[in-house]
Amino acid sequence: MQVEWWVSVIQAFVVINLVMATFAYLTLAERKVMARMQLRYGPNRAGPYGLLQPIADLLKLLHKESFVPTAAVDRLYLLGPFLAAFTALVTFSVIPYGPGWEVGGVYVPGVVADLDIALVLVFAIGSLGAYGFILGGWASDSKYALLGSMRTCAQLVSYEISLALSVIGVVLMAGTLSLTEIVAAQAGTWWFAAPQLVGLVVFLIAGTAETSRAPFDLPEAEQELVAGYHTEYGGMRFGLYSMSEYIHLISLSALCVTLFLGGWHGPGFDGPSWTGPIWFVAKLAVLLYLFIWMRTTLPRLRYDQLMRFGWKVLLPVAVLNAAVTGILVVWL
Amino acid sequence: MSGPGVGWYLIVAALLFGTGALGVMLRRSPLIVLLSLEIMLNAANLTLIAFARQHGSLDGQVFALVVMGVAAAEVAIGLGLIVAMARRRLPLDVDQASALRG
Amino acid sequence: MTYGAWICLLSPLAGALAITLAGERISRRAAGWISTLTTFAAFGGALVAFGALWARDHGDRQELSTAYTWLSVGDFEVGMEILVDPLASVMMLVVSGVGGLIVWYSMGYMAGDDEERRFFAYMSLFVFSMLLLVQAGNFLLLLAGWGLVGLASYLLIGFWHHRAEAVAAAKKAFVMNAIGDATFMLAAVLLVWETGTLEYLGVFEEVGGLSDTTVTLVALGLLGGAVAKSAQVPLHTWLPDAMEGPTPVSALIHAATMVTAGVYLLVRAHPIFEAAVEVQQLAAILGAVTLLVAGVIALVQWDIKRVIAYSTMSQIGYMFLGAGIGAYGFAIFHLLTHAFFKALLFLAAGVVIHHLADEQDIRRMGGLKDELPRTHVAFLIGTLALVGIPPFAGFWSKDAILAATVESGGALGWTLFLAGLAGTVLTGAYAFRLYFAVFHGPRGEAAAAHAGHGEGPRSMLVPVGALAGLSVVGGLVSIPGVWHPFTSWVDETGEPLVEPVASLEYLVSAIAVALGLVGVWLARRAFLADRQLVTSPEAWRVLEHKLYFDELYDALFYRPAEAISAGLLHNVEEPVVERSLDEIGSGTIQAGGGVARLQSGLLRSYAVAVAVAVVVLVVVFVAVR
Amino acid sequence: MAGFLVWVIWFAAAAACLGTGVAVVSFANPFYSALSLIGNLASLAVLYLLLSAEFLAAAQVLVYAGSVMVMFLFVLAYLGGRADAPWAGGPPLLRTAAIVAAVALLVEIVVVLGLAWGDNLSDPAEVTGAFGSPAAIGELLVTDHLLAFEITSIVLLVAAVGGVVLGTTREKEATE
Repeated sequence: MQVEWWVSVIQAFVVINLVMATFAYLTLAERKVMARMQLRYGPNRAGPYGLLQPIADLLKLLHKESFVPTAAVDRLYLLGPFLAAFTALVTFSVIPYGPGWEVGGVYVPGVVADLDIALVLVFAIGSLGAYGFILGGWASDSKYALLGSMRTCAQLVSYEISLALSVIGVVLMAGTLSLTEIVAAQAGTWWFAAPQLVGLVVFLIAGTAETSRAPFDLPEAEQELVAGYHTEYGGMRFGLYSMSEYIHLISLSALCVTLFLGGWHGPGFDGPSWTGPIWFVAKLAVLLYLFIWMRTTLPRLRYDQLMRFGWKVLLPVAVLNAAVTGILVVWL
Repeated sequence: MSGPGVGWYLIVAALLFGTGALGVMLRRSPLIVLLSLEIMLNAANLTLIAFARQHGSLDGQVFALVVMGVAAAEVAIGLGLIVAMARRRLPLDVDQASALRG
Repeated sequence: MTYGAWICLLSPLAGALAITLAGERISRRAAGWISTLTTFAAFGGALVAFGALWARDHGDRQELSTAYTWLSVGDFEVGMEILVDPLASVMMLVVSGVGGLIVWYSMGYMAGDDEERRFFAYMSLFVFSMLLLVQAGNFLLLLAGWGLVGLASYLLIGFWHHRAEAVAAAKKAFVMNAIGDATFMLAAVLLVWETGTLEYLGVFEEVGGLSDTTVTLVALGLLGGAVAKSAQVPLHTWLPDAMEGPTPVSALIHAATMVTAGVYLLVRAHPIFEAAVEVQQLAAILGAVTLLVAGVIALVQWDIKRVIAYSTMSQIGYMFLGAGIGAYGFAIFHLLTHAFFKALLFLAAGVVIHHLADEQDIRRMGGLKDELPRTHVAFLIGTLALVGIPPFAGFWSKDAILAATVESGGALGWTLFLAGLAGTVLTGAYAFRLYFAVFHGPRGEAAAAHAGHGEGPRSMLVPVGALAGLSVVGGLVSIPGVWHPFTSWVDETGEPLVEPVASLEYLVSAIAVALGLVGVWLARRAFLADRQLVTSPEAWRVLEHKLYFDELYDALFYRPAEAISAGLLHNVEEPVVERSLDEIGSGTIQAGGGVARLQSGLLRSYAVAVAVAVVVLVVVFVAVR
Repeated sequence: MAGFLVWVIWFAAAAACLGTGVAVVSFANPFYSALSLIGNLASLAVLYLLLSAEFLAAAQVLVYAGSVMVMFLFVLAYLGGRADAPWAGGPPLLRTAAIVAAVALLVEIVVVLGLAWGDNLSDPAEVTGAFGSPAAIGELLVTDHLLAFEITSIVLLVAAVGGVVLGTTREKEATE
């Protein structure tokens, strides 16, 4: 079905803002959940139950002075955060969240851009995301920032391979790289989480590392590196980095939902078409909670442990999973 | 195909190739020589893909993919050599790495 | 039937391989037993094959068994195939039976040698090679067996490789045999060329259609091989030297394997020889010459084994004589009896040598009659059989050949007959000279030194006894006028050209026995008078040099070859080859030095060079287009 | 209208491509050169898209820009100031020869292109939507070009092993 170009523009606008809102309240949710898990209250001053806390944070960041270190390389220093935020946001353009609707005679698809090679695009954009961190760390001309950026670099490159290999099983079973078709392949049958359980586990672990979340948060390990690559950033530039991290997390979770958990389909049945986005958000929320939970529970790895685990455990498992899936797909 | 014909792409590729070749022949930093080589490979890839479009056959694209793989391998080895040189405190200058002089 | 033949062929090979592969994991004694038992197993297989063949109808006694196609070139195919027919079955029995007794004997003779395992592996290989030779179903396989026999004999003659004479003798045997192998090979190539096959039956069918020249050349080539292998004049000089090997090896070479191969070939390929009559007659003439030459030289030898060796040459000469005039059955008959008594003589001589701790000079022996009574009897039986005194084995077979020469008639027949008779006198003379010198008269130094040592282990004496028995009765399988199962059996393979009547045979026998007794009387007289048979010093010298054959070959072949190679060394090798190598080396270094300057070590200069080359190439391509 | 848009995009991408190419070669600091190469790769990806090579464009970004260049930047960060090198230099003759060779090469290519222009360079073949899709390329890769595929994989394996060997610090060096 032909999609009007202005429909896509509006959709993109809406999706981006929804993601931003999700990010804002994800920060609040994280602080609250962590606080409860650590027997604290968490933010509770701004608004009822601290619901206005994200807005307060935003205002605070906007009012801070935007300084630039003297030794920093100006243009790259400024480019870094924008690049990071941009690449994180772009991923959402290909994530399907519903079946598509007819609104007043105009067809509105359930995804901003339906591409044949959507999955490749996701990984391509995701791999570009590393530049935001590298540039920021390098341009700051600070040893903590540089070390943080190099750690990011190595970590992202290492775990990206496992991440990409973990979804190969899904691609083989669905026989397509298009995310909408992968979702369609899970309609009314087992989600890929069941046959691809190994892939799912690898995806979650590698994804945690990819988003630099605990227990893989070495790039910004506060106790060692102050704050890693964004040590020298302040104000809204720091805000952008922070935002890109959370949006990365959200997009990764959304991808996981799409690939392994049936996308916007309900468990075994589909309600009216408007329930699609609700299922999608519900699954997303579960995954996000899981990530927060992991952060509070697990201690950080050492750098060598991280590398050894990535190359010697995760990668072989991912390769094996892909190979076994391939053999089974061909023979069955 | 509306828009530029394949010949225009070939001209871009030729200019790109020349640039890369100049880089390889003029620069002394092994890192930049490596980068210039990548430019030359990419120029070749562009011609391959342009001709694939010209003939409506995917063989050129397949070949370009193979070239990409080989280029990745080449960079890995090149960088490995450069790091090894740096670790041994050798100067990073292709003119000084001339132990094989006859 | 064929499986018996295959067992016969393969069990010695299995024994050789087993001993070789087992190495030092088995004891020396075990190696001996493996070799002996596999050889007797081969004899069992031969018996089975023989029995099965016997049970068949007359005229149907021939079977070709192909294991697989060995070689295939276009239409030309050679299989790994064996032919079982009366001739082959007799040869199988002789080779494996007599061979088995000799190997058994070796266990006692070789006990305590440093390299017993190697010896038995070689012995098994030797027996296998000879069986391959006699069982082969085509000329190529025959050639393979032919070559392997040469190899095995080389290995065994040079078994004591720390002795320079042994090594030299081994090389001499090998080279002499190689000459024969080469002519044989050429004949085989010619056969393939002309007939397109190497199978006996196919070749024999085609022989009639070939030109006279071709047949003659082929027959000459085959005769060359036979002469070399059977040590006939003029390629005989290796055989006496082959005595350097251990005595059982000599026995094996002379009795069961190797030298009889030539006779076998003459009979096996008789259609070819019959098509080339001159060559067949040449074989008979060579046989006659050899029997005389060997008999004369044997008169003056001092080495116990050499005397027997020359007697072998002489007896093989009789066989050639028989085969050459077309008395195939008689030739093979003589081969059979000769195998018995010659093995007996060698093994008995081996007992003597063993007893005297490797003493071989008969001048140091003497008077051993009482010391070695059983050996004495055995040796006497062997000698009587050799001379052809009735009723011992040699009498029946040798006299049959002589009768056949008379029957063939003509100037050639009578000449050959006279030569044969002369040989009989010589045989009686040298055989009894040896017998008297070893066992009679006063005790020699060596005999005295080793008195009271006993005759040797049972494994040596039992084979000797068995062979003595065979030498007594072995000739009775063919009695003129009474029965002749053996000769008619062999005749199924090769229809004889001459068949003397019984009365002629008995007449000739009487003459031959009388002449043989003359020879014995001469030997007795000379011995009692304590002097040699050959009294003239000039004649003695000539004979001691073996009629100057070695010297002749030395002058004819070795010296010119040496001169030519020396000339090549000084005129070609040193000035041309060696100098040019120097020049090439220095030239390369110089060129390298020049080119090395291009190797600037500047990476970028290489890149520029590549770019310039591309520029030039593009110009060239555009211009060419 | 659409044709004009394509021309505009092509022009922008080609200009960016050439500009970043020159930048790669001319920057003194390898870090900037590498960053320029990333821009070069991205603009090339756009050109690939215009040539209906979607998958290759994505692969270009994923493999080249995403992995290879990240590795490159990592090494540059690792080397730090040691990565800086003199811009050029060496024998003047060499420099002249290099420039002459490069220019000659360009001229030749342009001449060859000019010779071929009239034939058929301006009217490319008709293609369907599946042209350049991963499925089509993948099928070719494992049928017609299987050997090339396998050889490439072996080359990659060798490179991986070589990288590990080059990067491994020997015991002796480590104690120095």
